[in-house]
Order: sequence, then C-alpha cells, then structure tokens
Amino acid sequence: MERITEGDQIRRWNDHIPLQWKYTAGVAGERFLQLLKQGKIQASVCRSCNKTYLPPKIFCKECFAQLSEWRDVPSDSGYVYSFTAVNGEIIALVKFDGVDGGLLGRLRKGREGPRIGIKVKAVFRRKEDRKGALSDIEYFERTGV
Amino acid sequence: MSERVKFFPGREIRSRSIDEVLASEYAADLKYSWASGAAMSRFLIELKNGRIIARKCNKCKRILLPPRIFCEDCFRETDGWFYVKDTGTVNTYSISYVAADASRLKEPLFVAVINIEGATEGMGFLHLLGEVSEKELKVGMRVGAVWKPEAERIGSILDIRYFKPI
Amino acid sequence: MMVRKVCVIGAGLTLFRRRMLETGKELSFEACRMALDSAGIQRKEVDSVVMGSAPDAFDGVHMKGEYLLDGAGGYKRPYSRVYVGGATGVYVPVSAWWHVASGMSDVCLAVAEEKMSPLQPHPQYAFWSIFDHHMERPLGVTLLWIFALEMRRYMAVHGIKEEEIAQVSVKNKHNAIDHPCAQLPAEITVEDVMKSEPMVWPVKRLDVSPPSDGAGAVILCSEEFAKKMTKEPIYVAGCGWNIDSTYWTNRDLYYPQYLENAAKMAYKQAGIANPRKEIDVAEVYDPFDYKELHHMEGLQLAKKGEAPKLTTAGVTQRNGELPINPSGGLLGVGNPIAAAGMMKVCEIYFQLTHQAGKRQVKKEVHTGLAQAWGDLMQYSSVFVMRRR
Amino acid sequence: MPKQDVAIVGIGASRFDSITAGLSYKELMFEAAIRAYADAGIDVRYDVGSFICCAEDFWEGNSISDEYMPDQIGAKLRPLFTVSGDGLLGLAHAYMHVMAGVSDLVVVESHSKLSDVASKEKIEELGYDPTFARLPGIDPRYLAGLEMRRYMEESGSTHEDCAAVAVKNKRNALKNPRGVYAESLALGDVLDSEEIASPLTKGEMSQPADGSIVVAVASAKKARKLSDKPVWLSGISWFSDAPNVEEMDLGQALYASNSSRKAYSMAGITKPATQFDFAEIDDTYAYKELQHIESLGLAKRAGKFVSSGRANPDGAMPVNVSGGSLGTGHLVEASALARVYEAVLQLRGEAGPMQISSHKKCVVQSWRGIPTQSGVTAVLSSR
Repeated sequence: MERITEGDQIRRWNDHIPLQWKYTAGVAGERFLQLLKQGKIQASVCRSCNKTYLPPKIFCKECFAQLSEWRDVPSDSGYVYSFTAVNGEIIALVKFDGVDGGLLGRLRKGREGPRIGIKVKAVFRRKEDRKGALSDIEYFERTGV
Repeated sequence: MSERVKFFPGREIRSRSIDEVLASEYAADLKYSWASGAAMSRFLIELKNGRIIARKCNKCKRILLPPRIFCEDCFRETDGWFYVKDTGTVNTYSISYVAADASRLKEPLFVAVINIEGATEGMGFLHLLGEVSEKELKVGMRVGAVWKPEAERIGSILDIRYFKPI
Repeated sequence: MMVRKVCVIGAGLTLFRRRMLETGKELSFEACRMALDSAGIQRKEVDSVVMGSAPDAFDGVHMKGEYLLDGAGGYKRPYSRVYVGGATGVYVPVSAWWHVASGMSDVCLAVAEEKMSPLQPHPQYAFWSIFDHHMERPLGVTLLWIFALEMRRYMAVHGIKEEEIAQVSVKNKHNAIDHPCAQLPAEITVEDVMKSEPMVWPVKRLDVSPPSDGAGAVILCSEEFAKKMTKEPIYVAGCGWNIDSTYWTNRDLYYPQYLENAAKMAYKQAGIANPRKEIDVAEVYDPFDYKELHHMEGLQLAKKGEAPKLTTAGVTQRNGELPINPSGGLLGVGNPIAAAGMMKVCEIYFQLTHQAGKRQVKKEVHTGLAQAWGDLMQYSSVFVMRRR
Repeated sequence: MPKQDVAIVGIGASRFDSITAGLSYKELMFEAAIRAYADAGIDVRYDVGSFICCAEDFWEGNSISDEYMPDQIGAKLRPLFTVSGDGLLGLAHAYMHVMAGVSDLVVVESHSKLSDVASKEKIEELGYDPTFARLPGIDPRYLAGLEMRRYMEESGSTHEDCAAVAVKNKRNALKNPRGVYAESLALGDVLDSEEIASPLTKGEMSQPADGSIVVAVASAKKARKLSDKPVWLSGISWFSDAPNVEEMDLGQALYASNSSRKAYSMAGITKPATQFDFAEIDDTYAYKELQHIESLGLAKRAGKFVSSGRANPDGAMPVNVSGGSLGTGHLVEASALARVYEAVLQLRGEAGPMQISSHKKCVVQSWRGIPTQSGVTAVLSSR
C-alpha cells in the first residue's frame, strides 16, 4: 500500500480562486432599495395567504401568486426577535408588527443591555450618504421602554 | 415556448442601461491548500528532479499518468512507481486567442494533450507547446519537454516550460 | 416492487438573456409558475421539488440550491438540488422521475436555473476552477481549450472539415428565429461562421453558444394524477446517465463512450432497440456546433463520423427525417448552463403535445429525446418521452 | 414490523483527523470506498448499478465538483450523480433509486477535506443572500448566535444545558477511534471558552475534521443475499423551511419535525421517545442537539433531559453515543453520513467500547448548517 511515511515527502498545492460578482437586487429588491434610499420601508403583500413579506418578494412562497400589492412598514414599529454580540457589535433580527420576515441590522448599544422583545426603530443614514443598500439603515435603536 | 403562452417573463438589462439598476459588488478571494497526497506529492517531487513518474497496475498492466494510488478500472491499489520519458506525441491541439477571463491574448497560446512515451498508449496530460509555428502543428507530431533550469523548479507542472517538436 | 409510470404534464421557460434584473430566485419562480399554469395545478399539489443548477460560482452564492429554494417552490417541501455540470438541465427531470417512480411523490416540480451574469469580469471565468488544481489550472486553462481539443480530435479521427461543422450553427440559429425566448437567433451562412473571430482554433465565435441567464421548469407526476389532468399524458419512457473518468487526458476524446452508456440505459428502459428509427425528434446538447454531431453519434442516432453527412443531407432539419434541435438549441436560444438543458426538455414536451407552433416539426412525433452533457468532457444525461 | 424494502449492507470510513496531510481528497475517498466494499463483500466494478455523491463546490475548491468523484469510488463509466446536500440526503436518493428500480445496489459517498480549505468563514458568508443577509465584517456564524438565543428564550433551556451537550459528546468520543475532539471537560470549560456569537462559545461549536464515508445500500432481496446483519432503512424523509434569515423560525427546527413526521410514518413510529433505542443526530452547535431532540419528539424539555443524564450512553435515550460532530469533528456534508456510520455499528453490535446494550432501532438526523433550514430524518433498524 502506497502511503507517505516521511514528513518531508508531503506536498501541498496552494492556490486561490479570486471571484468577483455584481448582484442585482431583483424586481422586488430593486423597488425596496430605491424606497429605502428615500427613508421608507415597504413590504409586499399576499392577500389570499394573509402574508406580508419583508424583505419583499414578487411571489408568495406559499401559494406562488405573483405579488403586486405593497404596504408601508412604519420604521419605528420594530421589535427585537433575537440578537447576538459578534465582532464587538450587536446584530439583531428585527421584526415588525404584522409582518412576516424582518430586517437584519446593527443594534445601537444603550444604557441597558438588549433583550428579546424590546421595541426599536430604524435610524437611516443622512440622505446624501444613502446608496440604495440595506446599510442605508445605519442602525436600530430602542424606542421608549 | 408553447404557442399557448404569449408572455415570457424576464427583463433584460441592456449595456447602456446597466447603471440604471442598483447592483452590489462583492469580491471573495477563496484560498485553498490542497493536500497533494501520496501519488501527486511524488509526481511533483520528481518534476523538480526533471523526471516524470507514473504508477503501474499489475492487474491491467497499465502505466497510469497522471499517477494515482488506485486503478480506476480494476478498483484496487496500484502496485508501484514507473519513470516514463519526457517525450511524447500530440494527441490533439488547439490555438488559444483568449485568456481565462475571455479577454484577448496578445500572442496566441498553443496547447495540446500530449501522450507521454512510456505510459500506456493514450495516457498523457495537457500542456503548452513552444518553439513551433502554426503551420507545423499537427496531430501525431513528436514533442519533448523543455524544462526550466533546475534552480527555478519548484515541484509544479510548470517546471516543464512547454513541449517542443523533436 | 412497485415501479410506477411517470408522466410530464406541464412546462415553462423564461427568456434567455445575457443579463437580467431578476434574481435567480425570481427567474426560478417565473419558470415554475408558468409550468404550474401549463399543467393547470397549484403549488399546494406539488409533493416535492428538484432544483438543478451548475457551479455556485455563477450565481455567486455558496449552497445556491438552498438560497434559490423559495423561488423554486421548495418552501416547506422535500427539496433537493442535483448537479452534474452542463448535463444538469436534463438531469433534473431524471431526478424528478425517480421521486415519482419510487412512490415517494405523486407530483414533483423540476426546475433548472442559471444566472451567469453576476460573475465578473466574464462568466467564462468560473470555468478555470473546474480544472485540476495540480495539473491544469497552473497552465491558465480555459474551457474553450478543451472544446477546441475535443473538436480537433473529432475532426482528425474522421477527417471532418470545419465547414461541415459550421452547418450546425447555421441550422440552429435559423431554428431559433421561431423561439420567443431565444437570445441569438440569426440567419447566417457557413461562410459567416468560417469568417467569425477565432477564439481557440478550431473554435470560432459563431461555433459557440452565448452565456445567458434564465430558468425552466417541468412538472412530473404519477400516471394516475396525469390522467386526471389531461387526456393525452406524455410518458417518461427512459432515463439514462453516466460519467467517465476525470482523467480526460487519458481518454480518446473523439467519441463520447459515457453518452453511449447513458443512452443505452435510457433505451433499455424505453424498450428502444433501434434509436435511429424509433426516436422521432431529438434535442441534442449543442453548446458548440461540433457537439451536436458528436452527441448524435454517442446517442446512436448516427454512426461514428456519419453525423456531418446527415447534416449536409438535411436529415436533421425541422422538416427532415430526424429533426435535431428544432428549438434552435443552445447555439440559437442561449446557454444558461443548467437552464439550457431544461429548455430542451421543454421543447420535446411541446413537440409531443403539438404546442411548438412554428417550431413544430413536419413529421408526426411519438417519441422524443433530450440530452445534455457536462463536466470534464465526461458526463451525459438522457431523457426520453413518449406519447401513448 | 417496520418496512424492509431497502437496507444498508456495507459501510466504510476513512481515518478522521483535523488534518490528513498525507492523503489527497481522492485518496481519502478511496480509503473509505475499499473498506465499504470489503464490508459489503461486493466487487464494485460489477455489482453496483448507481452511485451518489454529496458535495458542494466551494468546500471542494472545484467548480462543478461532481466531475472529480468517479475514479476513486469505482464509478468510472457508471451512473453517478452528485446531490448538493448532506450524506443523509444521498441516502434518501439511494432509497428512491432502489424503489424506482434504478439498481438493487447503490453506493453513497460523502467526505470532508476541510483542511484543504483556507477560507472557511468567507465561504460561509457566501451562503447568505447577497443583498439582505451578508454583513461585511461580521462573523458569518452570527446566525447561530441569533438562533441559540431565540431557542433558549422559547424553550427554557439554559446556557448550562447547552454546554452540557458539549461536555457529554466530547466525553462520549473518548471511546471512539474517530474521536478527533474527544475531551473530558467541565461545564465551566465550555461556558468560559471564547465567545464567537453570544451566547454561543467556541466550546459549543463542532470543529472541522477530514473524513470520508461510503455506504452501500441494497434492495431487500439483495441485502438478504449479501449480509447476515442488514440494517433496514425503514423510513426516510427530508424537508426545507424558509431559506431567508428574516423568515426563519429560529425557536424550533421545523425541518426536523416535518421530516421526522414522514419518516416516522413510513417506519411505523408513533412514540419516538420510547420506540427508539438511541439517536445519532446533528450537533453542529451544542444548542442544535437540544433543538433537534425536541423537534424529533425524543423529549419535551431537552435541556433538562440532557443535563440530568438521560441522553448519556446509559440513559433512557442515548444521544450521540459516538460523540457526534462535537466529539468526532464536523465533516460538512459528510457529518450526516458519519452519524449513519456510527448508528450502523451500534445496530450491528459492532461499536466496541461504545456499544450500548439496547440497540435495535434508532433515529438519524441531519441539518445542512447555516444559513439553511433544511434537514433529513431517517429511521434505521436491525430487524
């Protein structure tokens, strides 16, 4: 049986695969991001399944209908579904009342530590700094108590 | 498509309107360090020595190149090492005017599958051809390895600079 | 053991284009929705979903099958992605076939997607990383090289001329004029192909199909279910697949033995003894023009080296005795890798159900075949459908 | 009596290690394959009608990585395909191949050569939706942190309960020759280890390993001819929930509850908590084992269940006697087939120092890892 028995006979081949992509956001994503740039959050709605999608979809994942109805999601109606401290920041999955789905973002540290369920609002970047990307929401912060 | 269908979804983004839609750019430089294993480690070491080595299977009597520790036909371990020559014949060839990213090359590259002498008939590997003109190229022509100087060899398939007609 | 008969009851296809706004999820959704509409069923009737897509490097998402799943209709379903390189598109319905034949599902949605355009600077770049990291990548290898090497070998062994091969491109791009999803339909001549820009000799610009974005889908189901939906179900008659050694430089590239094996597997299941007589129409994988000829031979639709002669004689034209690629093939309709094979499966379904409109072949068709090819010149999948 | 249509008739595993520097991935696969074929007593070049590999391109470092699979498992010029999924999904396809008459003998292979991959976290990041869920500069395992916290909130399991899983599995692995990460730890060692994505600590995360597993699957008729100890695959099913992080139910493993429902119904399992003798299930992260125990119906309050010792090898429902991924290493797509391998050894009574006394029937379950909600459940039994 052929096996390497001496350490200096072992070889490795080192190489890399440099890859670059340019992603479009899609029909629903394009519309969502253009609105986000204006400081608005919109979700798409499937009436027959009573589903509201955020980030929005052009299709209902349940009944597979094409969706064309949209609704505003107030940017101060969020709550923390879960959060984690990672790389010195707090990342939260923020959900909104009556919406399936939610948005991922950074949670600004307050005086008290975060908890599941606390109410939060989206804080947008200055208009001139927005790029039409999820990062146009600079962070979420706690509203009231 | 079906004649019953009149509408076909999909919105083309034309070159002139490419900046009208949002797009995010992302780069990933994925790094790997592949263990060469028993067969390829020895092969690379021998390339550095200026030699090409193969494995033989005592059951089907084939001399396998590139070398592997298994015979894929007999499905058993191969039995030993076997030096083959650094000459061969062109099994097939082509002339490349484009690089891997589809950009045009300044000078075309000549590439060929070379059946190596000493290995079982039809066994060989892909490599470049040099010191040859387009007109001379033909299937079946004999070629030999042009090695890099010993000091420049690192244990790589590129320790052979290219194959040239002999 | 219960091995059930399986039918195809619907098909859908998006446009094939170089660059699209839709995400891969959205393209998949569009194709699935069209297939469901075509079958006249709802997503809730689908028991399982098979997705097919080729390398993750195109879409630019790791585990892209998982990413695509809601668009592909896989939410809250048994869902899986299969991939066999370029052969994937025809492999997806093969996989759906065994979902139904085994009794695991009654209705299975098979969808194939490829979004090649995200990869910069060119989708071709992904192909560098399909090659062996020790032996081939250091040489700066491109996919075009190995096609050119295979084409050259095929020409050398049989004494075939570039002009004979170019006829395939002329025929397929012409056929594609009647395909509403086609990306590169054209009226060209053999001379145009010969004069087009050399890429990797003997491969020239017009010998090659274009990179593309797109998706396609078909619905497979049990015979019982199909009979509820339609009076004339189309049956899956045979499925075959086969892989050759990865050591492609150890094989003689002039003939695809793996395809012969895959075809024989499918023909055995379909009870086809003489494919040349019994197959009425075929969609043969044609990412390059010579591949159509190469594959006709592997499929036993032509003897070794005989496919160019059949092409010259007009046998493979839409009104010919054995129409090959009436859709326009990859050369005319476009080549979003996995979706391209699915386009072929859709075309055979439309031909067998007389829905192909201007593309409908002249002869009466009962049995049709779709084939795709992939990996390092080593894989083929074959899907045979039949009208009762 | 459970269904006896399809059985596992041979298993083989390569060595497992954090680095297998002397072997290429092909050689690792070959090592597992020759052992499996010897175990099954078959000549792969004549007897096997279908081959299935389970792999993902970026873990392999090869685009269209299926092209590199055939030679070293005996599949040259044979029907082989690759499923983008874990080894248990490969087993589900093998089941269908037998039932659809593709072949009466099918081979499934899956492997990990993670020591070849130098950009693991970058690859994990690439798994996320490029527009909405890739967070530059943030460890891609953020999702595991989100999920663990949500799971603890909803289930009442404590961080100590999660850490107890890591302690148990690493201890179990001490008896396993494949126990790459076997250790005798205290709860505090796990809780005080580096925090990766709070509350998740490094000690609660399975660490990468290399290894290949090959499994031979046969029809009932063929199985009885080949083997005195066939292991029946009496139920198997797979299921995917939401692929978008934003829509995921992070509190429970719906893929596990849904796939197990179908697998159990195929196998005639109505009371999983009492009908199984043991379980080999996904424990990529310690809290995942708890979540899976609950979703598979093995216990209602998994935290207490594990902390009180009921999941120990001598407990009421031993879970991951092999040491799981926490003890034997995470083999990416092959982790699930490693669970199958260990379960088959137990069911045959060949688990050596790991052998438990009751070993007739078990559940094996997989999860595809972040950022997915996809998994497979199978029921295996020795009679």
